[in-house]
Amino acid sequence: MKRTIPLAICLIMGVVMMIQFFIPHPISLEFNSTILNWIIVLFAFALVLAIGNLIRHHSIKIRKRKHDWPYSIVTLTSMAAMAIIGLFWGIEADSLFQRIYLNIFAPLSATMFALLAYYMASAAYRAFRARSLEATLLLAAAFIVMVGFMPFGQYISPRLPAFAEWIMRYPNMAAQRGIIIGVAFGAIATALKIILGIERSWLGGKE
Amino acid sequence: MKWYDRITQIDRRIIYLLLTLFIILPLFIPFKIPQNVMPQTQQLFDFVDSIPPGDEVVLLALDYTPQTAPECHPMAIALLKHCFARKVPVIGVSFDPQGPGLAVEAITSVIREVNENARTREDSVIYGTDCVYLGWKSGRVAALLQMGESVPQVFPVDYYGTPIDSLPLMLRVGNYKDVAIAINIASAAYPDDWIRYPQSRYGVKVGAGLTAVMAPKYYPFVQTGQLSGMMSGMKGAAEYEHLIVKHGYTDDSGTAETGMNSQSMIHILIIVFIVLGNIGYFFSRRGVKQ
Amino acid sequence: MNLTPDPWIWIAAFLTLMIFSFLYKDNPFYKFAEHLFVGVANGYYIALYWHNTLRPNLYDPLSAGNFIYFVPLLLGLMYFTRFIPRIGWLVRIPIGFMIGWGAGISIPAYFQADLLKQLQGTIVTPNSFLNPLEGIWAVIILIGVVCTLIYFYFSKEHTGILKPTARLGIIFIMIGFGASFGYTVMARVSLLIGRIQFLLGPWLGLIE
Amino acid sequence: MKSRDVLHLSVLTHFPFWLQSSVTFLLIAALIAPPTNVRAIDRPNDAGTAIIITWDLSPDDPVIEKYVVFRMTADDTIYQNIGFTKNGNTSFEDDDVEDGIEYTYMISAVRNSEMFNSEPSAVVKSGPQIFHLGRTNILICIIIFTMLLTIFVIQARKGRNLFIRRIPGLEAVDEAVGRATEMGKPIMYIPGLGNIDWTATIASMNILGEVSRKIAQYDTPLIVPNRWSVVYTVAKEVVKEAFVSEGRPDKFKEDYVRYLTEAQFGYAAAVNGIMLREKPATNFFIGRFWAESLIMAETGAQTGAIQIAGTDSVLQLPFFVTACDYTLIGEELYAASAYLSREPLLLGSLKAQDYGKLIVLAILFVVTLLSFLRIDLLSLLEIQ
Repeated sequence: MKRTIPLAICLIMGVVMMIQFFIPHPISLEFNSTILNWIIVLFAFALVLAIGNLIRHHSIKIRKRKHDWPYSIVTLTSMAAMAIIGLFWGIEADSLFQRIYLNIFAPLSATMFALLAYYMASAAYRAFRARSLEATLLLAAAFIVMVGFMPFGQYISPRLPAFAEWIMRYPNMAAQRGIIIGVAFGAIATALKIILGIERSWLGGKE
Repeated sequence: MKWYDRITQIDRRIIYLLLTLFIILPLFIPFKIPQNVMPQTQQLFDFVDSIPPGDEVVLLALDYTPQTAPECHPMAIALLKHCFARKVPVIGVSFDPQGPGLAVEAITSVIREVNENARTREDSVIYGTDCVYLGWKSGRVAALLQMGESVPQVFPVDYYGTPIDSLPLMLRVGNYKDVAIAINIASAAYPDDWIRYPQSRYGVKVGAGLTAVMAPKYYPFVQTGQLSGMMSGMKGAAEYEHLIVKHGYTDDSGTAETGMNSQSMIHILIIVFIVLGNIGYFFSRRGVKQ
Repeated sequence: MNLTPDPWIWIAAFLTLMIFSFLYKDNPFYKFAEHLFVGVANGYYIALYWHNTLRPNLYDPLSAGNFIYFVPLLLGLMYFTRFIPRIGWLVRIPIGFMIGWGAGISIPAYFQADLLKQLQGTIVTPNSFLNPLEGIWAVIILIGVVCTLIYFYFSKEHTGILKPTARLGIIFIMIGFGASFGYTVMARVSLLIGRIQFLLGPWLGLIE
Repeated sequence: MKSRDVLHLSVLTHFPFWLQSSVTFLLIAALIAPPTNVRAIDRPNDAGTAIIITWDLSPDDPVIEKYVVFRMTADDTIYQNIGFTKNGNTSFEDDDVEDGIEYTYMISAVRNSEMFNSEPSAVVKSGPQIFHLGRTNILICIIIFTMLLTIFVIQARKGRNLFIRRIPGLEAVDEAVGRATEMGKPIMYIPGLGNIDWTATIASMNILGEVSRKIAQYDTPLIVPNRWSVVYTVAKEVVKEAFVSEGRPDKFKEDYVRYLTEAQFGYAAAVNGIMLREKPATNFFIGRFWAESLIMAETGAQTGAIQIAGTDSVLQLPFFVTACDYTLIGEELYAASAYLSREPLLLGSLKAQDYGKLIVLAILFVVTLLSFLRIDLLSLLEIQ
């Protein structure tokens, strides 16, 4: 029973959602939106467990005075402060909550994102070596596109920008399509295996 | 350590430092790398450049977020400068909830700049007569369709709460018939809806300004004519800035063009590092063989 | 130099520098910024989930007497049974519910958006040759897609005819990866320029 | 338009001068032919409340400004204007109707604010449909693929030996787990940044199960940082059950599976921190990734960890290929759990995937060839 009931629920949900796709009737649409609503609520409930784990992890660190424990205090207090501000004083456009979002959350996000520029440079330097035919092609394609899309590209050869665009639009497109079609089969097979209960590692074990 | 081993193992911090310098320097030392203008940017410029002044308006949908501002904001600025210089009225709208902040900033800053340099009434831009910002509305698709019938019905008041019928510009703009082109500057797939509804149902000309990551998806629409031109990424913005300077509509190039200098420098830097790495690799492999 | 008096911009600027300091090496400033980030982000989502999800989608309908909402409430509460060993297995019910749902909606979606759509775009027709050059490129795409798919063929060793085609497939893949990489550099550098413009402009007032 | 003007003039010359002005007026009026053959049908494959009106273009279409659509119910006495569309268009969707009510439509060609009305359409009613006919091809795809999968799974159950080619990234899993054990350092498994509704995340959970099973046999700590609360809950169950089924429940520690934050870059910042402070010897990046992929993979490369990535995010693959030691490209990710477990049932489904690809290749060739023989099958792939 401990395995059959969850498996049955999984099977029913999977089949019902597939059938729903083919029925344009209002009742089916209504059903779909109800289920979506429930899913959203379930996501929110799981957050409680997850936050519980986070609090547990950091409070153990603080209690046992593990390495870097003072930073755990930063996480816990900033989390509590932000949650309380948002829960009790609202999240409207001109609230303190939004102000913190814009001046703390947003710049932190944007800066982490901006690190990518540095990492692209170091990854390209380290990895773009003409070790084999494949690596050389990777290198050459990156090279042509990087030069071709820049203003100075036309001085190296006036046809370079067009060639760079050609690579983007044809060989690149072909490879992406091939990968996407393959992925579609993999994903569909995985989803079917889940629904049919062939793949059940989410229940743990195979027995 | 041999020289060729050394250039295969440059410390990443040196790369990072050089990269930072190469971004900062062009921001202070302006220089010009002539732009090669991509055909889709040229197409958009030509379209806006051929709108007869004072008759039809340009509808500017500003739907980009702070994260993508380095790419999209200069596009909005350049377009506004171009329209104002040609006396083409502009109506701004936003359908992304994060849009209005940056949209207001773009519009007010360009108006201020134009008016500072203006000597006569003819040269200046007056809010309400030459330009209006209508603000944000939810339900994008419904609003897009409704605007085909009547813009005032969707936006009874502008962003600042002024009733539409007290704005002279809005008195002569009823619906898409009075719109020469609608240009959507967006960091999400919003141009899809502009193509699907105003373009195909009402025959509105649609242009787009997109981040570099999104742009390739929209090439086919330019080809079929569903988009009457497109700017892609910071490069597209720089090209547009370059075009308005070249045609004498303004004399200072905007942030994208200086940003583009940094871009070019960094591309050159990365290419130099890749080349160095490969030279080192080539010689060290020969060294091993011998 | 024209430093801003706005304390919020100072905060944003310092946090920006703290994250950048990670490029040199891990250090207390980065640790602080990182832990603050995680804390603020979680606090943000807690408030957001309450205001945008739990209240409108559960609390309001329940207090309005819409009892069908007891189902998600009950399912949600089952997550917590994992702390009670005897009925701990009940946690699998909401998980099964969600996994089944995710699998069910994805199957038609993949067939629709990824498979049929991509196939449609790949097939070469006489119309592709209206412009002869475009026609040749369409054939190249077709060859590329076919070879890439053969590369992903699992249940045979890549020998015989499969060997050269799979190899051509990986060549297409590598060219595609290189081109995507090169193209993305442009977009990512824009973000960094944006950050640096923020530091030099609104904060230090060195550039406009 | 030109030829009409010529005609117009030549007709005019036959009339005396005093008649000309009124005749001109009449002729222009008569010259704009209204659209014809107006048909209205219930919009197919929908939830009702919409009617599609189509018509044949007026021969004067190029000089027409627009077509205005008029509608009338049995209770109305006059036609109501419900919208317009530009010239050149031959259809209009009225999505503001009530189901079950009878409507008739009329299309008017407009020029210089004069209207030239068509004949009214036949009476039409809208209503919802039970089956979406436009999606029949998808239904057929699902049925065929499910049959393929069932056949091969049954064969596998009967004990038929199923071959699977070598996948280098997966061969390396054992080596990677072993190396971490030797070094006495932890293994980090990042299950992607997608929520549970991404199939890649489900595939990642399956692989996590296999990897944890291998880890359970050694004394190697595991770190699974999570972005989504639901994925966190599932990951915890998966790892715990893997330890239980290997007979090592005592070795499972609550701290192995952690929740970080939903914020994309907050997550990346925290993972970077873990990489530098807990120094995992092996990093797995398996699942769905976005722009943060290279931030994490490059930091991992700097710490000298062995890195194995696997994703179906086409845009992120180039970055994993450059920064990781092994990368599972696209579909290889979905082959992984079968490959690692060698479970016959799972291998059976891999066979079904391969046959699916063979069918795709066949379709590509056959439809292409037939289209050159003027047999158009492309429309069979059309989806709505």
